[in-house]
Amino acid sequence: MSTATTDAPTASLEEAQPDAAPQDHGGHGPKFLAHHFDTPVQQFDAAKLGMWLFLAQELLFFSGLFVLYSVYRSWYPADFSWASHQLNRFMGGANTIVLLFSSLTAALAVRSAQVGDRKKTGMLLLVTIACAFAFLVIKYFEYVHKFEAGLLPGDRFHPVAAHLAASTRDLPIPQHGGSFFGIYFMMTGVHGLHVIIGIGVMFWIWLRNQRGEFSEQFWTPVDLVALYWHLVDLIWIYLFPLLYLID
Amino acid sequence: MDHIPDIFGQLPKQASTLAASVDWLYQFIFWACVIMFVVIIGAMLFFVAKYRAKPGEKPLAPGPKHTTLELAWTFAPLILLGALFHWGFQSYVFSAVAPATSIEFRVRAKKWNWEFEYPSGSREGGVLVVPVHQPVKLIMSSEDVLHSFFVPAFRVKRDVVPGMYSTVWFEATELGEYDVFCAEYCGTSHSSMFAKVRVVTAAQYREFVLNMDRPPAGKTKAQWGAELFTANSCSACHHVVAGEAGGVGPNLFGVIGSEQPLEGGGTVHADLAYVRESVLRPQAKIVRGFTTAQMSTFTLSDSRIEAIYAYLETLR
Amino acid sequence: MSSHPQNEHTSDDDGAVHAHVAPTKLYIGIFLALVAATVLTIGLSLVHLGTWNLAIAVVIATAKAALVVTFFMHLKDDNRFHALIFVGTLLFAGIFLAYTLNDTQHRGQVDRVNGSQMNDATGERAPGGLP
Amino acid sequence: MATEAQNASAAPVDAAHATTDRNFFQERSGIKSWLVTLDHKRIGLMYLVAVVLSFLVGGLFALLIRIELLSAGRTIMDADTYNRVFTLHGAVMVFLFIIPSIPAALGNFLLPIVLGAKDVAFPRLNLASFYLYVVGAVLALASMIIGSVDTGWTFYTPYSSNTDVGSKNAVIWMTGAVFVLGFSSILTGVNFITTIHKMRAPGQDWKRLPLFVWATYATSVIQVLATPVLAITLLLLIMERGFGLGIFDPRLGGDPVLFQHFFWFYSHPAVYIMILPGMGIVSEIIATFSRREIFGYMFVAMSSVAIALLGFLVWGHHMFTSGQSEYSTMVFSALTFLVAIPSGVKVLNWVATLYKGQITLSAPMLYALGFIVLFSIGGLTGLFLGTLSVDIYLHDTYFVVAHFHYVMVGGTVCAFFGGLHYWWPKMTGKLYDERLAKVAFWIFFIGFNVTFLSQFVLGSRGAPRRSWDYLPQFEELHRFSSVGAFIIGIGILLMVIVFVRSLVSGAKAPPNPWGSAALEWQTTSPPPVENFASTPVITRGPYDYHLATEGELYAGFPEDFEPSKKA
Repeated sequence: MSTATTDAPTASLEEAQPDAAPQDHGGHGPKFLAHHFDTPVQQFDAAKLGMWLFLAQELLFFSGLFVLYSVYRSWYPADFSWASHQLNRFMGGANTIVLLFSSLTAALAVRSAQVGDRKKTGMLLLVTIACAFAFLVIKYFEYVHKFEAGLLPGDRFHPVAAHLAASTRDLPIPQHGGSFFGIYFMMTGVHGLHVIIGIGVMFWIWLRNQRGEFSEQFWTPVDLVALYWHLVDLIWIYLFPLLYLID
Repeated sequence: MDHIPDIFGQLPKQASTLAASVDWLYQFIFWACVIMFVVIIGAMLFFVAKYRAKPGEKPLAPGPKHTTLELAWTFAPLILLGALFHWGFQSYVFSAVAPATSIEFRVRAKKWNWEFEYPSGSREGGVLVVPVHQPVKLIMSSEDVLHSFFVPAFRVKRDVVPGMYSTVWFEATELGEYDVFCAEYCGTSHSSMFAKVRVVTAAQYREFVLNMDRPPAGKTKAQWGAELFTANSCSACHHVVAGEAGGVGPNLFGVIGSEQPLEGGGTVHADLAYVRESVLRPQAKIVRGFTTAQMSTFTLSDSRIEAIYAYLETLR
Repeated sequence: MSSHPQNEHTSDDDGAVHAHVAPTKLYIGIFLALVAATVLTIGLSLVHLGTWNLAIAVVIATAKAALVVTFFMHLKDDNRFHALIFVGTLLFAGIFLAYTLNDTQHRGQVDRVNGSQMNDATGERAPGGLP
Repeated sequence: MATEAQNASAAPVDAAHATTDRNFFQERSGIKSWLVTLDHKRIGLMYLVAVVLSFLVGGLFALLIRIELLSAGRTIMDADTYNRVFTLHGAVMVFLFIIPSIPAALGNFLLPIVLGAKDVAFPRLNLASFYLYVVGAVLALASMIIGSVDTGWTFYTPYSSNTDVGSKNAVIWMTGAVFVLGFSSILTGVNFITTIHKMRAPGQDWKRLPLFVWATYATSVIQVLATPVLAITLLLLIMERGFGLGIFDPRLGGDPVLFQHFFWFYSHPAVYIMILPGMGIVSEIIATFSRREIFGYMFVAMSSVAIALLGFLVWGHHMFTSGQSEYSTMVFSALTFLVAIPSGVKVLNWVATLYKGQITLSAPMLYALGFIVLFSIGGLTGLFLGTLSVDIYLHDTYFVVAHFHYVMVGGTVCAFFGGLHYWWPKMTGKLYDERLAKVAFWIFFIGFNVTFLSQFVLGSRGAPRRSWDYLPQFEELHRFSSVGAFIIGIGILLMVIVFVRSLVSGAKAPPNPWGSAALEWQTTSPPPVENFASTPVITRGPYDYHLATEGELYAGFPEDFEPSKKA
């Protein structure tokens, strides 16, 4: 059984890591302890610190998009208000609830891993993955509507009057709508990409859980993947009101 | 301000009201840095020479903590840096706000040349003629990428950003001709995107602007029109010899006074108004069959368009 | 085996990991609070309050985020340094936002022409930009 | 710093002076032992080779630029080719060499050793970071081959979003390469911060950390917090160029000045990623070759952290003439002066360390003193560029080119060479020829000053930068500067020869050839796989020469021997 070296940033853009060559453990400690760590708590603390640093990096990655949003909203508030009415608040709200629920199940999965209940952890991880797929499906329908309505970024922005929201039918087509939808597609697109990566990593952790690698002494990977998933939910918590609810 | 010596001839000729304050500050920082450099590096070299390692020497116990010295050289430089910021900001504000009495020129930058439009509306490429001792404000724009209007002799520089206006002002104090560079990288011929600012007396300036819109001495309007026809490279696309086909644009021989068929039906009577429109907004009416190449917009003053019209009338 | 390293550790001396396991009811309570906050946000967005709308939306979102971070991400009973990392990151993102807005909000306040897209005198739109 | 055996205060344990016979080279052999290694020392050496190759490629582009500028008009290439060569010189040097050089190459090798740890916190992540670097380098190479980029290493829009000189999507390949390289830098940062926090040996508390570790810590904080903004900026640039987003390209309603904000929010902290590790190395070298502790240790350590934090507040001084509002110009100019103070504190503390020291002028010490001289010039000329009205005049001229070459080449590269000489015996287990190394230093030093002092005057006379052609009045200085560039080339070539000869026929290096009190010299050269026979217990600081025992400072040579005589 390969040692489950806790490599913190289990997610996002770097390529898959080559699995650690099985280190011999002649009396070095429990099997999940990597050779270069002295105690399990040192390994756990290192993993958590590494993950928080990775989350810090993700936050700043998204901060660029939020700054972009703030600058363009401060320049063209009317265009943003017009464009925000084109977005479907119901679908956005539903997505928010779906993600919040998946955050709950992820947190409960960590709790059950901590108490060593392997079956419950597996089931909760599967529910979280299901919620993630639900989120992507809702997102797909939203994107289809945008393409039909011609609400596309930059110079592809040619709104089709029939598909526009009733409340804005009589308003003129904004000149900077292209910029809003550029920002909209970048924000929701990059966030959606992180959801997809989240699904991949959670499935990997689910496999390791089914293989029985985790126990009451060693549940760090479940905790780390839950941290990542909570961050993805955190980003959406800000995305939803800022994009969908401009009155 | 007293004059601080300038060794190595670091700074070019001062030719604007701003130049003196910038140069004084430059020299002040230069000599302050020379002093600091000599003190620090001198001390370093002295210590290196004096405290060379002698074999068999025991390392000394560390000296006492010098917190006061440390705090001193952490906060002392703040005084010098504060002064530099203050003076720099003062002369920056002077250069940022154009005086109300300044003449406004329009400057259009495009990939690799500068075009200046005088208050009278007529344009001149490559040379900006300005009166001396008179504040001049340039309202600048770029058609394609970032450029930067930089006149070393006036110590002014301002990026010209496509999609928005930017301004810079100066008041020339010395007659003469000064180089204008493009300081923001803008592609292939960025390094040869030069222009000139010619500072002349107020009388010469008035006289220059007046005859900008008159045919040069001894030339009729039609002859001046012919010159403008080639100077603005109209001849590159429009042939003027009877019956010669294959031009990018329509052959202009015998066009004046005729009815021209338009793309998408209808015709137009080729008179002065039509020529003016096809120069200023070429896409407004396109002659049938000439849809492939797009004529770029030319912005010429009325007197110049009339001169070209006079020249076209001669083509019969 | 060498003696026990003395950098920051939360557990006692046997080197094993002792996590604080919160009751399920707490997590479900937090979830319900989050859902309530979402409904509140949507509700308030329908009421027209002018500039206050943005402020309220951000405040509620921050409250929701705080709940997720402290309870779901265990920042409450975790190593203090992780909380410092999280807050420090928000500070740096705030610096980026504040200084960029300091530029974009104040363009043309010294000289109206700087940064403007329309030349009021001639009505000419700045070339190179939108048609 | 003492291994268990040598610790006077600890119970005398009879383990010989770290005599494990098998060093990390001999532990495993064959190509596979390098390509999938998890040993931080091998990853560090692989980085070192890749980084030095990138430096030579970047240096080649620099020489091409200087040949072209020997005379006005066309010398060997036309304007488009020149624009691509100066862009590649900038991009290769910044992203492929100077950012990863000290942290990833020397840092990877040394950090675990100076902390007394067996390895970095996440060895697999370390290898992933190296392979991301390789992928980035390959993408950059691909961009060069299919027609390369002529936008400058800053990729300013709208030029970068619609140039098709070279090839249609060379910009996308190059920005993709930098995007991937950014992640390699982030992962190294995450790895180092966790290692410094969690993997220190017993007794190694924060006040006993070597200053190289403090500098690497501050660098890693910047890498983790600044590089993601570069990643999102380049992703937006690629998407705008590919699909037209309307955020940076004015023709679609975007704003180019906003791109400059996004780009410089990363790129100014990036210049501190470049200089801070260099400062860390200089602290180590100055302490060792003055045989006394660094003057004001806590101030020097805290100034590294101060530089890292203040570095995030000042990016606007790259944009004084760009059309940003006068308010932000004022704020950025004021804060830029604050950043100058920690650098000044460091230089003054280094000079104070030399006072009453026992100084030996070996090759690393020459590079460290050269760093102090050149970095002082670079730092002081920063005052010109921080002062608003003077910067309005000097911005985008050769003055700026000279300033950042003094800080980057005179600073980081000089310190990198110093570090390379200083830890060469520890990394390779071989000595190098001191005399030839000193000659190489002086050639480099003289050539550098000839090249870039002339560019200060070029800039102050108003010569714009990035220009393929120039007016006749600038020709003499350009020619003078080009000659200097070749002298630098010769100096570096000589240094490469010194290292190659050392690898081929260098004498075996003892564990502590410089007689230093730092921890990395208390293990064998090159160290065993787990760095120490057994995890050391630290009882004193890295520079406490007065507390170090005779055994620890024993230089491993016969009494009357001088390293410089030993080839």
